[in-house]
Amino acid sequence: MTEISHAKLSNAQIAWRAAQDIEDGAYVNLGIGFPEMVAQFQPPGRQAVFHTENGILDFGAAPARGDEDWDLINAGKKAVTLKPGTAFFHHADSFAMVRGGHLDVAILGAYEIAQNGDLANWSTGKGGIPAVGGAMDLVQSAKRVAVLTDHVTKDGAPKLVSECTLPLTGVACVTRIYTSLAVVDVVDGRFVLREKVPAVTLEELQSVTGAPLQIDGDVADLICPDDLA
Amino acid sequence: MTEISHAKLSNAQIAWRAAQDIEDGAYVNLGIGFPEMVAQFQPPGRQAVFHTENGILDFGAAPARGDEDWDLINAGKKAVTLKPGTAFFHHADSFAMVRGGHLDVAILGAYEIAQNGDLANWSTGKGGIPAVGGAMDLVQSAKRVAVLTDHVTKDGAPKLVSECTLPLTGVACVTRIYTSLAVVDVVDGRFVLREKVPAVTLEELQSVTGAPLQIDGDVADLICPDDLA
Amino acid sequence: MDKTFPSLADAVSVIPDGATVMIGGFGGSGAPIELVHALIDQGARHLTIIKNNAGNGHVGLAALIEQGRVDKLICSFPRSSDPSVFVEAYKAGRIELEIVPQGTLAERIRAGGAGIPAFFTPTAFGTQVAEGKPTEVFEGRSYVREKWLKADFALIKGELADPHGNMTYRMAARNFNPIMATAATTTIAQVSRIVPLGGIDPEHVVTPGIFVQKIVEVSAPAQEEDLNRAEAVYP
Amino acid sequence: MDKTFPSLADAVSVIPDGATVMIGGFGGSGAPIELVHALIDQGARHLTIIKNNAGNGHVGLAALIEQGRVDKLICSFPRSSDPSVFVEAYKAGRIELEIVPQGTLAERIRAGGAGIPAFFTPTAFGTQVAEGKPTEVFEGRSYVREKWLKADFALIKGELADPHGNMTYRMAARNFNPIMATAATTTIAQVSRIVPLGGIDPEHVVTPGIFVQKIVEVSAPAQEEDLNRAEAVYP
Repeated sequence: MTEISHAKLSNAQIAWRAAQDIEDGAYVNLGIGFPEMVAQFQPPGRQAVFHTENGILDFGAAPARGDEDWDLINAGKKAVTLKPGTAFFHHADSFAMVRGGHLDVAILGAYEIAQNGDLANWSTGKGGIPAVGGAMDLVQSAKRVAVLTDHVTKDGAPKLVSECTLPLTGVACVTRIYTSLAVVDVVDGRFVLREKVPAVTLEELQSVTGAPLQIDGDVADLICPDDLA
Repeated sequence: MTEISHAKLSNAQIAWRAAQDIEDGAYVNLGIGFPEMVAQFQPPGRQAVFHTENGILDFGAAPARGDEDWDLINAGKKAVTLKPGTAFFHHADSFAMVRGGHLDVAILGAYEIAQNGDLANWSTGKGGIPAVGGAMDLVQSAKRVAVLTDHVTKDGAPKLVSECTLPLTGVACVTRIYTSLAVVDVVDGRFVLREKVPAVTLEELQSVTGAPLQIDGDVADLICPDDLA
Repeated sequence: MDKTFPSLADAVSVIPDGATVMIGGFGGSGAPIELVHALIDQGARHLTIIKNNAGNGHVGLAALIEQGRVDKLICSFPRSSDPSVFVEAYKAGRIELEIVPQGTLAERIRAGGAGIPAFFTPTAFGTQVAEGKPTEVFEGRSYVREKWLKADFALIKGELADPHGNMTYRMAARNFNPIMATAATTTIAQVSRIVPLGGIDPEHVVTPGIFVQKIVEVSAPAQEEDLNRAEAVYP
Repeated sequence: MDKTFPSLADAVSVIPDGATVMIGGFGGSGAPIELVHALIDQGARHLTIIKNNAGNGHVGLAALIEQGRVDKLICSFPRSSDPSVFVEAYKAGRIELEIVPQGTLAERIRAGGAGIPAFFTPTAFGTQVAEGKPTEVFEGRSYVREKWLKADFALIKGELADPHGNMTYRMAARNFNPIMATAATTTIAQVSRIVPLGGIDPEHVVTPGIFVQKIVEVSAPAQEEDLNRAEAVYP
């Protein structure tokens, strides 16, 4: 497994890879934490419009420390900024955008993803305080639901599994998974491998994946820049 | 019947009487046509807020001829004016106000009112073009639903009836009826006479009413100013 | 990203025969007359139209109906001061009519845009309009179940738009326009003025750009009411 | 008609024991801290609170919970950076929790204000959160039926209000405030400034006055975020 951990992409690299798939003009919701990094890596010439559940469309990057206005925050309660084209709206209108299928992409983290697209990302099932937020709405209704994740858990167990064991966030909702080792699509109830890092073999990748990886056409090399912030 | 037609209130007088029951600060929707006259007769010191289905709260009176702005109209497509406190909103929000029970009073015309409060005011049942507009929403959800009407049809038939024969606008929805001869409440499935014009006797009134008029306490004299515009 | 189109004809060119089209407006206020006339010029047939009214005179929706282009109308109030075009088509059996109470029409459109396939309303319970629809009692009161309304296209009219499609409206011309924008796959807006990005205060945006796909500037739009008073006829 | 009240204490004095109270805000933005503190001073107990978050630190809702005044919380995200007050109460069994997905929470509140007793949403289908709720298939997709949420009182925070209760908000502090205003029997608003009638452009009104019953001016409202960074404790 040592070789595999050396081959792994950083979170920034995973976010960079996900950003390459976002079209100019796409409406995108980025989950709290790691997925927020995607906004930094938009390819030149493309401009996505970011949505945050608490009622802003097309907000700008974080302000300088000390310049925060706590009425201008994202769903992670972090300060953001205005930009030309920003719009404010209330929570029911915000989730009308989500539930009505108006978002092109939602990008979230995951505890587990099943081969049929089931996602578990809200509860470790250990009896802590349950807290679901807006994830259940996003995963069920965005046109594409992408997951960013390490390919395995901290203990080395697969996060791509045949069936989720943790409480579900949504059923058959994930369309693409960007991991530290691969890009995997969910197609007709199966994982289809699209890209993998060159340093791992298909067999190695399968050995850390909890359900069969199908091949459908070419498997491209997953290569990301080294110098990401 | 000649005596009764002499005793009848004018439409302006009926509207005046209805206006006396509207509290200061009440939110009121006035139906197209005759009910719109109620706005002219608000008692001094009281100020109702008028709602129109097409998305205005607290609009002002009609503009002078030639000053109309056809983007500033009421549900009857007549021009109205702005006043301090006016608010605009879209149709879903407008009917959220209606359906959510936020209107204190809706005042409408009627073809027939049944003793259980059923109202028929949208279709003569004769195969013309059906057209319902916002009446079905208003009658089912305003806190009080008042009807303004001549006590009888043009042919002299009762409009207050035991059961409606025309297609219903709403079920058990009318709370008070202001007619050209009387003020009648709907209470527990029965007409209760509150006021009548002094010139008709109880027997005469009952003879032009299609269901029993109950007496519950005093029946006051229904007296309106003579000099209404 | 720039959603502006140079001409009405370009903007409506994609509407095919058989499309379902929502048209904003209440009476003449907020009715996108120029877009409807562009649709007349464009030629699409067998349309299903969702609009509060059936149109007046011989312009706008009335003209579209007069051209025999509308198979079905979903509407709350097809009766009007001069409705002869619709009435004739309806009486001759040339057009189908679905009557929906105005608040239910608005809520069905809002539901279509908000991903709510069905909801319960007290409106029309016990009336002809609710015949055949499921009913249910909640907290002792009876309700009718209604379904969402969606469309392939919405033709709407606004006051300002920026290139991302953020929009404002003018007074009571707002009416059905913002909710129809949410309920159509492709929303085409005519506005009196296109302003640069940032030209609309973020607090004053009524329709966020996510709901608008195409924008055309019509700098001095006609008012249906004025056209009808002038007895205009289109084309 | 003048809905303005001279003091927070006057405005909240009518809230009885056992009331259901919606509280606006998302994190610190739009949270009516001063109204919540007035409610703490006022003493009502056995409250059911509907709010997106469970509060942070020892101010606002967290302080109300710390005082043992909340029996039940209906909430989408009770976990937060410093949630110890709620967590302790919950683990000790002193407070009941109903978890609602954020969009469903917003829509249930909107439905409460709009007279819609139930609606269908795709959200949470097939998850623990939907267990025991009716489901149905529309157009080949599965949906969960959810019911409206209403309250006796809503405590909200705005930017401007006129004496009739027309209101605006400040940036993302809008969040749950406008919809909660619609869903409560009595909506009590704190605003940064009360302006004369006509002081808000009719095009810019976000909450029309029909939804607001009481208004109090709090000209320099505290931000929950700032209070918590300063480790403030109430009372």
